[in-house]
Amino acid sequence: MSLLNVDKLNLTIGRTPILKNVSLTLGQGEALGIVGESGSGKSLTALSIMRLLPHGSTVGGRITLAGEDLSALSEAEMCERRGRVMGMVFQEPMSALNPLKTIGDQVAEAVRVHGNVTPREADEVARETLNRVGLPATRFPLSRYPHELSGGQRQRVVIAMAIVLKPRLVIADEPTTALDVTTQARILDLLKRLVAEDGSSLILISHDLAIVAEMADRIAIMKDGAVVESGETVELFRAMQHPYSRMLRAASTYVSRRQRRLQASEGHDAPILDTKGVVQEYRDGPRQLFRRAASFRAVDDVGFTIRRGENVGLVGESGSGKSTLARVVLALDPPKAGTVTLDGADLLASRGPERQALRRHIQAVFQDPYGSFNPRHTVARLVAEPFHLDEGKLSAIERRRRVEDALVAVGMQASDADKYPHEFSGGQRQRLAIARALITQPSLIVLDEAVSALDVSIRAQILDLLADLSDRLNVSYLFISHDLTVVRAITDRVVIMQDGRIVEQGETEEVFANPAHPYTQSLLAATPNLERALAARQAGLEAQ
Amino acid sequence: MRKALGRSLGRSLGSAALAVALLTGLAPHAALAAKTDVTIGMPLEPPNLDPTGGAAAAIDEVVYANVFEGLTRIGPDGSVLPALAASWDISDDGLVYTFSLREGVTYHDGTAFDAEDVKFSLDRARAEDSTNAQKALFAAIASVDVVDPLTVKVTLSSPAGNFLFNMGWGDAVIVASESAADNATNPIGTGPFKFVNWVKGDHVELGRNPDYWGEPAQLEKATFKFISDPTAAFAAMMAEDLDAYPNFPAPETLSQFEADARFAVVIGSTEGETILAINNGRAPFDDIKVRQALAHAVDRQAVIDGAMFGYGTPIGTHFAPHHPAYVDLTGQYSYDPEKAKALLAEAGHGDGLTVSLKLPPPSYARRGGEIIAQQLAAVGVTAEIANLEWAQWIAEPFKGKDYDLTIVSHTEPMDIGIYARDDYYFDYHSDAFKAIMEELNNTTDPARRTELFQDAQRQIADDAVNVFLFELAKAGVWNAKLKGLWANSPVQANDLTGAYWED
Amino acid sequence: MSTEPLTDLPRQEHGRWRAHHLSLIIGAAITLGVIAIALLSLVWTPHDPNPTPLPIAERLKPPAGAHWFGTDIYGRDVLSMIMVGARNSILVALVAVGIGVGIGVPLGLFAAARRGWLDDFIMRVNDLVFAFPALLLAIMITALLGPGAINAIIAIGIFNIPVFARVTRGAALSLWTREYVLAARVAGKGSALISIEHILPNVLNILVVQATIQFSLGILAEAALSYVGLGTQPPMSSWGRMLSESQTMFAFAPHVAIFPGLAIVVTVLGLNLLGDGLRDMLDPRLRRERSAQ
Amino acid sequence: MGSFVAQRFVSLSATLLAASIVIFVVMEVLPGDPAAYMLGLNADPAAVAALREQLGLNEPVLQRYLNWVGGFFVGDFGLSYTYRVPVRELIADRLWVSVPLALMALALAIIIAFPVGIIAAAKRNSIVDAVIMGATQLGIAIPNFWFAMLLVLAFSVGLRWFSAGGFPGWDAGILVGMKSLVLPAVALALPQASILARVMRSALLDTLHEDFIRTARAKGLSSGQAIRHHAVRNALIPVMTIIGLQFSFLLAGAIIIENVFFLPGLGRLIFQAIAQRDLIVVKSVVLLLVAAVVIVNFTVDLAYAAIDPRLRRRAP
Repeated sequence: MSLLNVDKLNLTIGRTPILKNVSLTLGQGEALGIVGESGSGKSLTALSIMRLLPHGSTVGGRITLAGEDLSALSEAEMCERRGRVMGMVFQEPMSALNPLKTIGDQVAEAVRVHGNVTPREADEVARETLNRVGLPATRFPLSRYPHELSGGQRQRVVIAMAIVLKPRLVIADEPTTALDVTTQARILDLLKRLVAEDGSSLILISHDLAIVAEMADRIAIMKDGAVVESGETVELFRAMQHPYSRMLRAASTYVSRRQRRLQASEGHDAPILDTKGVVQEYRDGPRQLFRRAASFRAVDDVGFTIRRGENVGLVGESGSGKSTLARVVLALDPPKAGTVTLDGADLLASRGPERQALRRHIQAVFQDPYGSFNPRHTVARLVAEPFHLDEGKLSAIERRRRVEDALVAVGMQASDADKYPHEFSGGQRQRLAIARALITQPSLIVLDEAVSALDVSIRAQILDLLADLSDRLNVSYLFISHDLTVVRAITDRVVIMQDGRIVEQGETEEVFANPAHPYTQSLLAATPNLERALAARQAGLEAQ
Repeated sequence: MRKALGRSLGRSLGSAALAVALLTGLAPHAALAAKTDVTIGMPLEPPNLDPTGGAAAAIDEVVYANVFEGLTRIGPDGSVLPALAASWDISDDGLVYTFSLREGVTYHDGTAFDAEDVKFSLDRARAEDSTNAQKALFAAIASVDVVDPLTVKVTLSSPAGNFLFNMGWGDAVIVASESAADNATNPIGTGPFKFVNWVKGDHVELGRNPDYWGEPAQLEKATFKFISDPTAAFAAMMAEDLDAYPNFPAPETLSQFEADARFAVVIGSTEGETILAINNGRAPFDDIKVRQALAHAVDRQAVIDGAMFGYGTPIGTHFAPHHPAYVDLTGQYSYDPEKAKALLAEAGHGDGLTVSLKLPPPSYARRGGEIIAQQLAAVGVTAEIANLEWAQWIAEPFKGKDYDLTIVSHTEPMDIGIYARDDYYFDYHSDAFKAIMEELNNTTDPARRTELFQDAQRQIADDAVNVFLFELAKAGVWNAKLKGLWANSPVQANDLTGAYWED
Repeated sequence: MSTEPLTDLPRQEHGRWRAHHLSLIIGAAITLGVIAIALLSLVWTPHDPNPTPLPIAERLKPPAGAHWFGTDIYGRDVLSMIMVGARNSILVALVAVGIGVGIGVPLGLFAAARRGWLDDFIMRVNDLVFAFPALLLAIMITALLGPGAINAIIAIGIFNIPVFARVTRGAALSLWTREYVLAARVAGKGSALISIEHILPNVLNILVVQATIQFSLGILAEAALSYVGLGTQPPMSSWGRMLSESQTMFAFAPHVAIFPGLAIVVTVLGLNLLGDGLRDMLDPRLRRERSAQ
Repeated sequence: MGSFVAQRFVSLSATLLAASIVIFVVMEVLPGDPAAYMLGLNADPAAVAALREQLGLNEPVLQRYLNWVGGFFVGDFGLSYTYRVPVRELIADRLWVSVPLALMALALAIIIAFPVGIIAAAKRNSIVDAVIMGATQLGIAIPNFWFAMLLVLAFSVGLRWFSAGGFPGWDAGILVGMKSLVLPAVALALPQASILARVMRSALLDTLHEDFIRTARAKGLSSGQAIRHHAVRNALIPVMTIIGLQFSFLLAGAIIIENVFFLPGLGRLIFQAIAQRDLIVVKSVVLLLVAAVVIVNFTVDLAYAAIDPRLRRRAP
C-alpha cells in the first residue's frame, strides 16, 4: 500500500497550463526524487500536494495521502493536515524564516497550531527537535533569532519545523541549492537520517541528478510539466529511455570538448596575469563616528599567475574571497595591498588612458544572466560597450561589423543586434555577455560564476562554447566557481581558496586526483557525484 | 498646567453624567436659565492688555471702559463724558485744565486712586523713553501738578481744542504706579470689570468688579473670544458659541443673520475713513492730474457694494460723515472713467500705467483692492496687487513709503491732522493745509473750528491727496436678547457697562 | 521562489497590466482632461474670468443658464475662474516638480555614484530639509519672499528636491550593484557616464511615478498656500483662494465653495490614480529584475 | 545598543544645530520690524527705538544667536515681543492643545487605517479591496481644510452636535476639551488614515509574498493566522516609518485646521507670530517642531530595533 498517490494531476495558473497528467506513487518509508530543470513543474507538483498554490490556480486529478483523498478536503481540513501529516522544507533558508521571531517560537508554533498543548510543552518539543537537527541547546537556545544563524543552521531550523510532528510525508524542495557544497552534504545526511528515524517518506526535489541518485529510492524526471520517465533509481539509470533523460544525464557528467590542453612545457611565455600579495579589507558593521570601524579581511595575501592561453579555475565556498579577488583583478576596487600585473604592466598603478588601454586586455562575464544587461539598451549597444576603451574611435559600420562577428562567434544571429535583452533566455544572455567580453579581443576573461545560474543542459552548451572559444582565440580564462565538476572540466590549473587565503594550487587533474590540503579533500568528498552515488546504491542493493 | 489637568480630570469624573450628556450632543447653554455672562467675538487677539503700551485696537476693544478708565471717556455718540474726573475747569486762555477727581475709587487690587496716579500716568506717557504709541496726544502738556489728592492741574504749552477728547482715548487711561509694569499681562484698572484670565490664542475673561465706584455692571462675566477667520466667526455665531460679534468681519453673511430671529444685526458708524492712499511723493502721483484721474476712475458705490455688501457711506474727504462739521464732497470726483482717461492722457500717460497696489489683511482692503484694480484697469491703469501681512504693511508702505497705492481704514477719531505731518506715508506737503491746522489748534471757538475743519476737508479734496472711498460701517451681530451694546464705534471699544440680557 | 513559474523562455510583459489598467485609464483621462481644460482657458472661457470693471450686480448667482457653475462674490463666472485656476495650479505644481527633478535627481545620482562623505553630506542636508514640516517650510519661505505664485513655486519646489534626491539615490544605489554596471566599469566607463547611460534610464520609471505623486501634492500644497493667502495673488484665479474667499458664503451660496473644492479633489484624484496605475504597470518589471538577482 | 543610541543622538544634535542656524538666519532676513508693528500706525519713532532697545534687538547678531540657543538649552526661550510673556509659557499652553490634537488624530488614523488596510490586503483584488482603495484615493485627494469646512457645516451649523471651534481649556473638563477636538481631529485624520491604510495594505502584500509566509502555511497555519502571526508585525516597519512622518505632519500641518476651528494650538501660534513678526516666537516654535520631527524619527528608529531583532545586533 503506497502512502502517496498522485493520479493525473493537472494544474493551470490563469490560462497557462503548468502540469499535465502528473502521476506519482510513493511507498511508506520510501524516498522519491523529482528531477527537472527550471520550469519543469517539479516545485508546483510539491505545492499541489501541500495545496499551497498561487492565486488563480486550478487543479485537476486526485491526490491520495494515507488513503485519504486530499482533493476532497476543505481548506480548514488541509490546514489541519499540513505540518502534522505532511511537512515541507523550502529552498531558501535565508528567507524561509520569519526574521522577527525566535527559532524556538517558530518551531513551537507548528506544535501549538496542531494540538492542545501548553506553550511550555510546545517549547519542550521544539527543544527536542532542534537537538535532533543538530542545534544543541548550549549554542542554540530557543531565543535565537534567524539572523544569528548561518545558512546551514537556518536550513536545520526549517527542517526542524517540517519534522517536529513526525509527519508521514516530508517534501524537500531543493533544500540545499542555496548552500555550500560541504554544508549541502551535511544537510542531506541529516535529512536522510531523520526520515529514516521517523519512518517518514521523503520527496526530494532537485535539479541535480547526482544528489537525487544518492538520496532517492525512486526517481521521476520531469520536463515541461510532465513526467517523462520514472522508476527505481538504479533501474532507471541502467536503462534510460527518454532522450531528455539521457541528455540530462550527459550534461550532469559534463566532459569538456576541449581539444587543446596546455602543456606545462609550453609555459615559456611571460604570464598574462600576475598577482602578488593582494590584501583586501571591508568595513564590518556600521561606520563609527569616533573610532575606526572593525574591518574584515576578505582577501589575505593572495598571489597567483595565469600564463597566456591558460585557463585557471578559482574555487572556494561563499565567503572565501574569490569574488573580492576577482574585483581586484578587474581593477574595480583598489586593494589594501598587493600588485596586479597584466601583460607585464602594473594595472593598479595605471591611470587614465594607460588604464583604459590595459583594460582592453581583460574583460569579464558575470553570474546573473538577467542583471548583467541594461534592459533599456539594444544588444548592439550593450555588446559594443567595451569599445569605449578604444582610443581611435571606430566608424559606425566597423563597430556594427565587429558586433555582428562577435554575436556569430558565440552562436547568435547577426540580426539579434537590434533586439533588447529581455527578448532572450538566460542561456542566450550569457552568450551575449561572452560576446561583449570578446569584442575587444582581450587576452584574459574573468568568468565569475558565469554558468552557476544556468540549468545543466544550458550550462553544458555554454561550457562547450567557452571551450571552443578558448581553442580558437587563444584567450585565457580566470574561471571562478564553487562547482568543482565544472572547474575540472574546463581549466588547466586550479586555485583553491578558503577564508581569503589560497590553500592549494596546481594542475587541475593533479589536484583533483591527489588533493593535498584537507580542505580540498573535504570539498571533493562533499561534491555529489552521480557515478559514485549509483555505485554505492548498487552496492547497497547487492548487499541486501 | 499638568496639575490643572489632573484637577479637572477629577472634577470631570465627578460630573461624568453631565459630560456624557455633552458628548451626546446637548447644547451646553440650553440648560442654563437667566444668563449673566456674555461671550463676545473679536477678530484680533490683543498682543497685550496694556492700552498705554501698544497701538493694537484689540487692546482697547477688551479693556477700554471695562477694565481701565481715563479722566474722561467717550460716549456712544462720540461726546466727551466725565469719568475718573467728575468735573473740570478750563482757564480762559485754554492752557490750564483743573480736574476734580472722583472720591472713593479703588483699583482692582485694592489700592486707592488719587491725583498722584494721574500725574504718574500722564508723565509716564509723555516721558522720553515712553513706549506709548500715541505720544502725540500728550504733546501739548507742559506740566502736570497735584493740587490735592482729588485735584490735578494740567498745564498746556499751547491751546489744544481737543484735549478733553484726547484724554478719553484708551492710550490716556489712568494706571497705578504699583501695577503699571504688569498691565500687559495682568491689567489692574478702576473699571466695572476686572481681569480674570487669558488663554492665549483663545480668549480673555473678565469678571464683575463688585467694588466699582459707579453703577455696577449687570453682567457677572464677560469673555472675549478671538476669531479672526470670518468663516469660523460665522460658524461660531450660528452655533451660538458667541453671544455677540460687535465688528463682524464678513458683511456678506449679514443677510443670513438678519433672516434669523435669534440674532440682531445693528449697523452703526465708525471713525474709519477708508481710503485708497496714494504715494504723493512718487512719480507719476506727484502730478495732481494723475491723482484726480484715479479719483474719477473709482466707483465708490461699487466698492461699497462689492467689498462691503452695501454697508458703508461714501466719503469725498477724510472726515466722518456723522460729524457735524462734515462736508459732502463725494460729487467732486464723480465716477467718470472717460474723464479719468482724459486726465491721464493730459498727464502724458495715455498709453497706460503700471502701479503697485499693496493690501493689508482686512477684507475691506483685499476685496476693495480687487474691485478697484479692475476699475483702474478699465481706464488703462494696471494695478499689481500684493497682499501683505500687517507687519509687512507697516514696514513697506507705512514706514518705508515703499508703495504706489494702498487701501487702509484710518480708524482713529478726528484724525484729519495726519495730512499736516511731514513724514507721513502719503508724502503730502501743503503749506495751505498746515496753516489751517495751525489755526485750528489755536482756536477754541466752536463755530470757527467747524469752519476750519471744513476748509481742511476741502483742501485735501482739492489736492486729491488720496481717493476717499467710504466710512467703514460697524456691522454688529448679536443675540437678539442681548441689550445695551454700542451700535456705533466712536472709539475702538466694547463698553459692556450697560450690557444686559433681556428675558 | 518558485510560486511563479520560472521558465527559461524569453520573458514577456504580461499579467498585471490588465488588472490595473482601469486606474491608469481613469487617472490618465482625468489628468488629460484637466490639462486640456487648462490649455483651453488660454484661448477660450465661457466668460471673461476677470471683467473690467467687475459686474457686482451679477454676484452670487446660483448655477443656471449662462453661468453653469454660478457667479462669485464679484459677479465673475465661477466656471471660467476654475478653468483659469486649473492653468495656474498645473503651472505651479509642474514647475515645482521641475525644480525637484532638475536639482534632486542630479544630486541623488551624484550621491549614489560618489558615496563617501559627499553622499553623507548631501543626505544630511536632505534630512535637514525633511526635518522642517513641509507646509511650515512653505509658509516660512513665502513669508520671507512675500506671497505670490512664483514664491509658492519655490517653496513647494524646495521641498521636492530632497524627495527626488532620496528616491533617485535609493534606486541608484541598488542599480550600482547590478552586474551591468560592473560590466560598464570593466569597459572603462567613469561614474558620470555610467550614471547617465545606465543609472538614469533605469530610475526613470520610479521618477515618473514619483513625479506624478509630487505633482498632485504640489496641487494640494498650492491650494493650501493660496487658501492661507500666501499663494497665487489676484487677479490670477486660484482654486485655493477661491475656497478661502467663498467659505463664508458656504451656507447661502454653496456653489462658490463646492466647485473649486471639487476641482481640486478631481485633479488630485486623477493624478493619484495615474500614479498608481503607472507604478503597477512599471513596477513588476523592476520587481522581477530585483528577484532575478 | 548603547553606541547605536549614542550615534543616533549625535546626528540628531547635528541636525538640530544646523536647523537652528538656518532658522535664525531666515528670521534675520525676514522683513518687518517687530517694534514698529507693536506700536502701530501713529507710533512715535522715539518710542519704536526705545522698544527695540528694550527687546534686545540692537545687540550684535552672533550674540543674539548664542543667547537664543543658549536659552533653549535651559528652557528659556526668551520673552514674546507681542504677548510680553515668556515664550516657554506660550508654547507650553499651545502644546496642551496641539499634542492632544495630534495624538487624537493619529489614534483615529491608526484605528481606521489598520483594520481597513488589513481587510483590503486579505481580500486583495476583490470588490471590497477595490472599494476601499477607491475610498482611500478620495480621502487623500480631499484638501483637509475643505473637508473641515464641510464638517463644520454639517455637525456644528447643521446638527449642532459639536461647537464650531474654539477650545474651552482643559479646566472645563477632559471630556469637554476632547469634544472640542473631535472635528479637527477627524479633519486631520482623514487623509492620514487614507495614506496609512494604503501603506498598511501594500506592506502586508509585500510581506505576504515572503517565503516565510509559505513556511508558516506549510506548518498548518490558516491564511488568516499567517497574516496575524507573521505578516502584520513584519509589515509594521514601513507603516511605522509613515506614522513617524505623520506625527510631525500632524503637529505642524494642523496650522490650517487650527485656523478653521480657531484652536489655540502651535500652528496658529506660529501663523500669528509670523504675521505679527513676533520672531522670537517663530524661531522657537519652528525649532521645536523640527526637534519634534527629529525626535519622533529617532524614536521610530528605536522602535525598529524593538520590532526587528536584526537591528539589535548592531549593538556590540
